[in-house]
Amino acid sequence: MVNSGKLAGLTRELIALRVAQELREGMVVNLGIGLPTLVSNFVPPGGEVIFQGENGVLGYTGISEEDFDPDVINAGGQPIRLGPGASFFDSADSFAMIRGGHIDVAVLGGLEVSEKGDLANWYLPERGGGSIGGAMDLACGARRLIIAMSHTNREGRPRIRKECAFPLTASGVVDLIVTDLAVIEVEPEGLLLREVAPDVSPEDVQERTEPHLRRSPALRDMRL
Amino acid sequence: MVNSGKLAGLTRELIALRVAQELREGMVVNLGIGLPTLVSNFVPPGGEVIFQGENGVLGYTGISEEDFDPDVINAGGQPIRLGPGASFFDSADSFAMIRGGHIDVAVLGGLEVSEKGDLANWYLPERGGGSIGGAMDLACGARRLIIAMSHTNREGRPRIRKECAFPLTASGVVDLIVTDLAVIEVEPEGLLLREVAPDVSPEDVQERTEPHLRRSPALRDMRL
Amino acid sequence: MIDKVVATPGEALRDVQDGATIMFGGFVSAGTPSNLILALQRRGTKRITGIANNIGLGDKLDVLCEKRQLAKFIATFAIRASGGRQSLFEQLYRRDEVELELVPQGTFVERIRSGGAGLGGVLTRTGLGTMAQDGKQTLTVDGTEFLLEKPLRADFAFIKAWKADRMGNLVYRRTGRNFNPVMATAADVVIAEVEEIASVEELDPERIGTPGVYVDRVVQCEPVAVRWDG
Amino acid sequence: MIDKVVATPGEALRDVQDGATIMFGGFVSAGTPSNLILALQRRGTKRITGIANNIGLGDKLDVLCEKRQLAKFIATFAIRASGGRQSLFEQLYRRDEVELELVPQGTFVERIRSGGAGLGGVLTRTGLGTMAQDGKQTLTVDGTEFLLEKPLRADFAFIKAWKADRMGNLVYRRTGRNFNPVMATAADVVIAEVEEIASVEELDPERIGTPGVYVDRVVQCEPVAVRWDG
Repeated sequence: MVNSGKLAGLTRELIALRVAQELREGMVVNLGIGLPTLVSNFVPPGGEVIFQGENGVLGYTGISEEDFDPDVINAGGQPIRLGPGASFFDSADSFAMIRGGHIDVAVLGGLEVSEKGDLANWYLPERGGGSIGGAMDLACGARRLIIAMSHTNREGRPRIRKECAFPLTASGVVDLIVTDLAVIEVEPEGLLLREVAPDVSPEDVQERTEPHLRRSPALRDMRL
Repeated sequence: MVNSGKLAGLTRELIALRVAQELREGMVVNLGIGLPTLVSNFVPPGGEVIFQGENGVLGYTGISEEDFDPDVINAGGQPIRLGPGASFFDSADSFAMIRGGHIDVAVLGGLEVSEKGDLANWYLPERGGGSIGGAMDLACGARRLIIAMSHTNREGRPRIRKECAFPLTASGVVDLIVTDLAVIEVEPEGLLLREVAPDVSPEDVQERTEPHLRRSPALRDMRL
Repeated sequence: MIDKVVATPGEALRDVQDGATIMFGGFVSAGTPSNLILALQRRGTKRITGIANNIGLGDKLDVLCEKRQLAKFIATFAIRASGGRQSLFEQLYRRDEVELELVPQGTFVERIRSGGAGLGGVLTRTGLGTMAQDGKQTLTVDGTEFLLEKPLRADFAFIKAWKADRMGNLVYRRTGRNFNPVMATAADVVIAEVEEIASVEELDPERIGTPGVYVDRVVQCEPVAVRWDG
Repeated sequence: MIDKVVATPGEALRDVQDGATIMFGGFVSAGTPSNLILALQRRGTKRITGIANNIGLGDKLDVLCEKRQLAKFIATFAIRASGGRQSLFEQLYRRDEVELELVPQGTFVERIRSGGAGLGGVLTRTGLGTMAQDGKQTLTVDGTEFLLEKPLRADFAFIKAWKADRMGNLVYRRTGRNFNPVMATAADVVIAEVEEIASVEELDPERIGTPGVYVDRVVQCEPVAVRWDG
């Protein structure tokens, strides 16, 4: 499978914005390092989405570079702003929360996702696997797992594949994939194309995706 | 084995006093329900023995019937006084402390102790086993286990036996037995009689004990 | 705006059905959700499987035995070792009208933690070679033998805290913690009885013992006096 | 009178021998015992097995690679996924001069908790069907498959808190908790670096995150600034 030229898909910020639209008041949400951390900045103020950092915090509202307090960070080491009702706890309690099914949504970055919902996001063959962090725990433990990533890699190779070639983070765990080109639901019957980015056609998306995409009867453009 | 008449052994309070002599500054000590709870009242004020209640408290100094606060109790439900440096925690942390070997000394009551250090203290055949509480955890988890009990039961039958007849709490766990008649150490080679109560002879103790007691070269009267 | 506060214990228990499995926090007088227990008595829910540290030791749970609401109890203390006055629970138990599963207290709390933390169980030495081992799998790891203890979960957890806010954040007081924070993680619906509702700004983030994400409903009640009489 | 306060980090580390296994609390900038790490560097202790969440991400642990003090590291983050500037740890690792055991973070903390709580291990689904399963026993409980994860313990734990008293009671600040309270339970000797020594009366019993019974030595230090640069 070969790519068919560069498309003007969503920026990282717009991917984060689109993911933020999946979140509702009262949901407990963990954001992985990298692109996913941007999501907290796209939730409306006072929206009361409860962000969890696996380093031991609940109820932060966004990233803030002002007044760095080394003791008030998210799992990416970034300084965070606390919202009303925030709380702190240790790593044992934090991962009990994650692994016990108390996180409504986890948003993680991805290297590859298979049509069965397998996720590979921690091991790059050219660099080895030098960091797992909480990805395997979040992938297994969250009630709903959203992967936010670019649709293809730098060489234009599809990241959405029949089988993951890279070592897995967890199998059969991904619920939704949001990329610069599309929003795709992982269903027991396979992948369902729900939305395409502005100026991107369903055919463009399929060309850059290894497995077959069924088209949702309600297929539409993303509203951003 | 038959008893040989009633001996004027120690009162419950004096047994507790003798147990208290085993405790040193900085030791973390859990006292079981019943006779053992009396021990905290026989430690010198400011002695900084750290009493743990498995219901989630460290650093209480004794039992106090004044001003009952339903939220400041020991594991026997009794109101306690807090010392300097006290702390509170939940039951998961409390039993992690107990089972992880962080309790220096546990003092429990006993129904029977075998010469191998097996303990039976939760199941009375005539009443069944309706309460275990933390006894099995404390018996397995404490670094040193002291059993405080009457030397014989109401019918005069020895409680220190070759094998426990009652269902076990844990096997091979008892380190020291303090009774109304004697102080006996459980050693790999068997039981060692270390001290006898005032006006009680080593022969009196042996008559009321099923297994053979070796006599310590330093055997002496209890100093109370 | 998130608001988990409900007006009455009765309303908090609105969907507790016959046959429910319910965890009850508390250690005798400390941290026992007595108002929720009394509301459960009034509701008359039948065939309950109860999970609590103690029953029948002067605690309010014993009232559930007045009209035989309990089918089974999983507990660490259930019958006075020393005899004396019989609790209602003991009377039912002696007549084989209620089932009792007795669990060592450390195993009890660790099983509930496993249920709340998504673990398949834990390995412990507590109970090895005793009646607590009956029917359980043993496993030898690196030459040491352990019992495999499986997770415990429930449909509901009734817990008690000192203060709450509208988001369900809970602050406990002293030994009132006990089983409450762990049970709050291990049930489908978690209902908290508290002495005081505070504003979200009032509660110190450093003092929150159960984050609101675990709690479904909060109800403010006058605490009920309970005391061990065992 | 119990008094666990020592004057200097060097004195706190007096019996740390070559070949020691050492846990280090902290999550990058929060709760990292940087003064103890720098004292360990000065001490020159060799063949250390280190256990920490992260190394080589701008944190102070990387200094232990300057003179190859580390033989092995057990961690969850050790090498930047994105490339960029290489840490000293990564350079050693690429030359096969240090061993790395990578553990999923939830499994990492649960293994340490097991070590501290006297458990023989826990059953988890994290890592099933991945490289994290390699060499591990699987177990099927009630029809579900789990990995058996074994306890982790150490000779020493170096931890960081906000305040301490002479009895070793520790109060943490905000996300400075992370692995510190759990590691404090799982090592033979626990050494705490703190920003402030308070009197025993000053610390609120409700706010103590690690009871003093877990802590052997306390040393007051100016905090060292650390920041993630990954």
